[in-house]
Amino acid sequence: MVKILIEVRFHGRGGQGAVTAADLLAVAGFKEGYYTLSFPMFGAEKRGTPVVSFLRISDEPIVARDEVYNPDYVVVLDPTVMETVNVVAGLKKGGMLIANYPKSSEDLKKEVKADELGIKVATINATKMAMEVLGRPITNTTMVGAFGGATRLIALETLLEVVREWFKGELAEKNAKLVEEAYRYMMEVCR
Amino acid sequence: MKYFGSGHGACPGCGLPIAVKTVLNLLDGKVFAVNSTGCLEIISSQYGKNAWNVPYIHSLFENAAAVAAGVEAALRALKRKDEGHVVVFAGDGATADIGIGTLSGAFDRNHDILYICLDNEAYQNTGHQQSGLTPPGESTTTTPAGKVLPGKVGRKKDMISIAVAHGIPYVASSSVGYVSDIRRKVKKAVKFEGAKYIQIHSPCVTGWGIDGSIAIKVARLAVETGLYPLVEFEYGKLTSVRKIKDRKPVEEYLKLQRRFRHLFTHEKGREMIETLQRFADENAERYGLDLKRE
Amino acid sequence: MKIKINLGAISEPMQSENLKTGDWGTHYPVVDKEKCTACKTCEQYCPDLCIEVKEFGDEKYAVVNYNYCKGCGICASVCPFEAIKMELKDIFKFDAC
Amino acid sequence: MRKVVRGFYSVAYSVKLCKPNVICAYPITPQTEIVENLAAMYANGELGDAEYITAESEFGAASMLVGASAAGARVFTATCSQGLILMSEVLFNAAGMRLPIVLVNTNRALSAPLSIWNDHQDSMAMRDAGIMQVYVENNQEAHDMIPQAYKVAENRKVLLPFMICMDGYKLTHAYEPVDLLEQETVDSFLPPYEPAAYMTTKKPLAFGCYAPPHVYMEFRVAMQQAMERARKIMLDVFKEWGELTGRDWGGHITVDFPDSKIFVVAMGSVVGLLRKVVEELRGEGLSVGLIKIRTFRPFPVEELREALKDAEKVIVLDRSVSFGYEGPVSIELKSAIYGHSSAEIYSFAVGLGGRDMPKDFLEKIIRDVAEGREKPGFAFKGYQEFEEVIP
Repeated sequence: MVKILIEVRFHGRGGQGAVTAADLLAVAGFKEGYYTLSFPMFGAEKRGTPVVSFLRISDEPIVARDEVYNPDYVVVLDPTVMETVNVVAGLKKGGMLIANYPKSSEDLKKEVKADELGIKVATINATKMAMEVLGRPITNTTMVGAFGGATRLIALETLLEVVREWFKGELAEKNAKLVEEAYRYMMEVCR
Repeated sequence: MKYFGSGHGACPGCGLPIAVKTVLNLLDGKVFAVNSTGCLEIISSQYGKNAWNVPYIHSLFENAAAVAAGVEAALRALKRKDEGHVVVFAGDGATADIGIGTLSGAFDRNHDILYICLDNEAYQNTGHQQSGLTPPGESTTTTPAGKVLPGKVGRKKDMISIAVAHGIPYVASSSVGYVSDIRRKVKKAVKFEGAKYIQIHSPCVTGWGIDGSIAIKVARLAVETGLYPLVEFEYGKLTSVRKIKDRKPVEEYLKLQRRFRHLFTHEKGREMIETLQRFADENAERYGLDLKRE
Repeated sequence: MKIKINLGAISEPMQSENLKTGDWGTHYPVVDKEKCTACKTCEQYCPDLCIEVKEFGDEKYAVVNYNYCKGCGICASVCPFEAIKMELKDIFKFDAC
Repeated sequence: MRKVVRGFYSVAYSVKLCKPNVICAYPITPQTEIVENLAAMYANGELGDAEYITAESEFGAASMLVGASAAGARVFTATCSQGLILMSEVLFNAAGMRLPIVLVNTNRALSAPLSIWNDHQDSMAMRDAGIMQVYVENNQEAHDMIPQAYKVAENRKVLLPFMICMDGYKLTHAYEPVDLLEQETVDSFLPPYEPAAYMTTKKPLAFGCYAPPHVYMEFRVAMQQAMERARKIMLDVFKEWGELTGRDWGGHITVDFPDSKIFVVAMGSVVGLLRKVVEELRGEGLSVGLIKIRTFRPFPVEELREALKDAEKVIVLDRSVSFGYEGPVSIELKSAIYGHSSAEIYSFAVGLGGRDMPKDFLEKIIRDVAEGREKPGFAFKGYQEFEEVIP
């Protein structure tokens, strides 16, 4: 039996939904038949402070509840976090940094010394997309879509289903739109 | 029907059983009694010597209001509200000092309880230590009259105003000196849905240093001097006051009690008596205690 | 021999009446039947619930249950008709030498 | 129905299915969402005739439960850390009054310094209260323990409070699949609450009486006897649960690889990862087994004696410290096996105040003991060398 264990670390700021992003993917992963576990590492600080959350996806029950030190993927919800936090710390060789970043992937690659580390980088301007659709810089659903499109671990339909369960009414549709756009964009970029 | 038994362990002349039996009788024993740790609890609820003939619970010193809230919530949830009234019997220390947090919580949530503070003006159970409801000038074991100090300095905490400030439907003060007043107020109180507070002045023969035979006289003097005004508030509005004909000087009340005896010899005693007289006068002014002749 | 104890120290009602507190005091009240108007003031104020107005045919007056009376004297002090006197118990009486 | 839910919800949902009459709580991190979920259910009319009361403090919450439980209600609260300590006076009282209160403690460190993160210092401080304590490993176990806790606590041979301890954050905030119970399942397992004695004007009993020296001790002996009876009743209830749901969480302890020379002993959410570490180390030929203590009160004395009788080394991982001695689990384990095992005891205090315990950290502890690089006795593990200075 092939054992799968995918570990993801999310970086964001309080209020942007880094915790929700991990939770949405935990639900989506579960819907696709995996065992999943997501959990945050809270500071005691309030809105705006850097926040980390974690996601594990596996084909067997997940018992490890320690923090993720060597992620397969790192998802960054806020470009400014990267100025103070070394988001690629411990990222596995061959792993991928999926970042909300206003400039190109090439720029970020240089910035994080991706080639030296042997990691892949994919960027998306999630803040801009979220502002256009939601009118607020909450990037969690966009980055969930981006994660799905970049990794192809979870089908777009599953993510849309989860988002529509999670949010209600108009907000659900707006977030579903963001997930879909980000998913398709990343599928293109990461082809 | 007797709802509180003879044979309890109170000192001869204690005011507490008078208040308790008056309340229980008036409510025909349809009472869930919640009692804080203190004199009343010790004299009435020793294992195997229980004096109560109503369902009774004692938990801790400072949580009677919360325990009562819990009993009330349970009766509501279990659809047993018609079984009786939830009545707290708590001392002044349990009410105004250590238990004021849970009291405030229960008032704030406006639980349908009647909270009776039996105010004997000190921690009498443990041998007469001062509480927030000890009046100034009283010599207690923790505020003894000494060469410098004339007993407790400061004020008697105004629990009536504190209760009124919570916006509960009914607040009153009463006295063991006037059981008909207690009866009238309890009868009125239980008509209100929500939290009710009645503070009953209750003589303590040992703590106050009086003979049982004058306990009622002393309790009445507290009222007749204006030191313990009997008042009634409904929804925050003063609705009745026990008027006083020919208000007596506080000295008449003070001189009968060992707890104030030092005031008549102490260097600062006169000053303290004057302070107490001023408090009585202020009460008279504030509540309109004096019965004016036409 | 095994004793019985109730779960959590829960007690049955009115057990205090097994305790006769009548021997606590030095004095005891005596009711003057002639003066007593059966107004029940003493009954209302008695802290030991041991004085009660009772009917005897056409008569009604206060009766003391000496099993419990602690001799505090409240009944005598509140009686509006001075119908109750506190008397010293015989055991405390002695001739002054 | 298996659903991905947060730990909080797994607790709140299970509480709802147990149909409590009165819930009183005061919010404290990381317990808050348990009571928020219950408050939302109450607001939506999902708790039947139950009363949900927001208390003015944990002390008030516990006190209300004493009143409600004595009046015949099935009750629930949740708290942790400072809140549990603030409740402690009431909880000691409730145990003595033999009230079957069920509470969940979302284990959190104690101040000072203030820490909102996880360790076991809070519940360990309640060790002597007369409250049953079970530590759970994951949110499914937390979910499953609630009905079992009521069934044990309300058993007339027990009648003591029951505290379910679940690690704050590590479990409370974790989002993971949980098989949510069906109402019918819980109904078939947990009968409606019928109090043995309760406050009623129909039979006016007095609760919370005081006891002078000639009779006090008997009530305390009775509490100990109730705890002793609870051992067996718990095992019966655990077994019944396993048969009913297919999820058998074991007895008072669970033992992996009972023939091992070395055993690691732990409680709570770290057990899952430890199990994996032990399995891997066995793959390398190390004779190491794992003991998960589920029931801390009553303490599993006989089970530990049996499990450790031939052990050579025992590593106890404590999440708290009895300052001036060592970790409480280790203290108790030693006293339990005294005269029954000649194993060396390695007592380590780890993971205080949320200090993470990664896999390699746990591996190293076991290897160091197995390969003789540690001495028996007490030590803290996983902290930085420091020098204390006065500012």
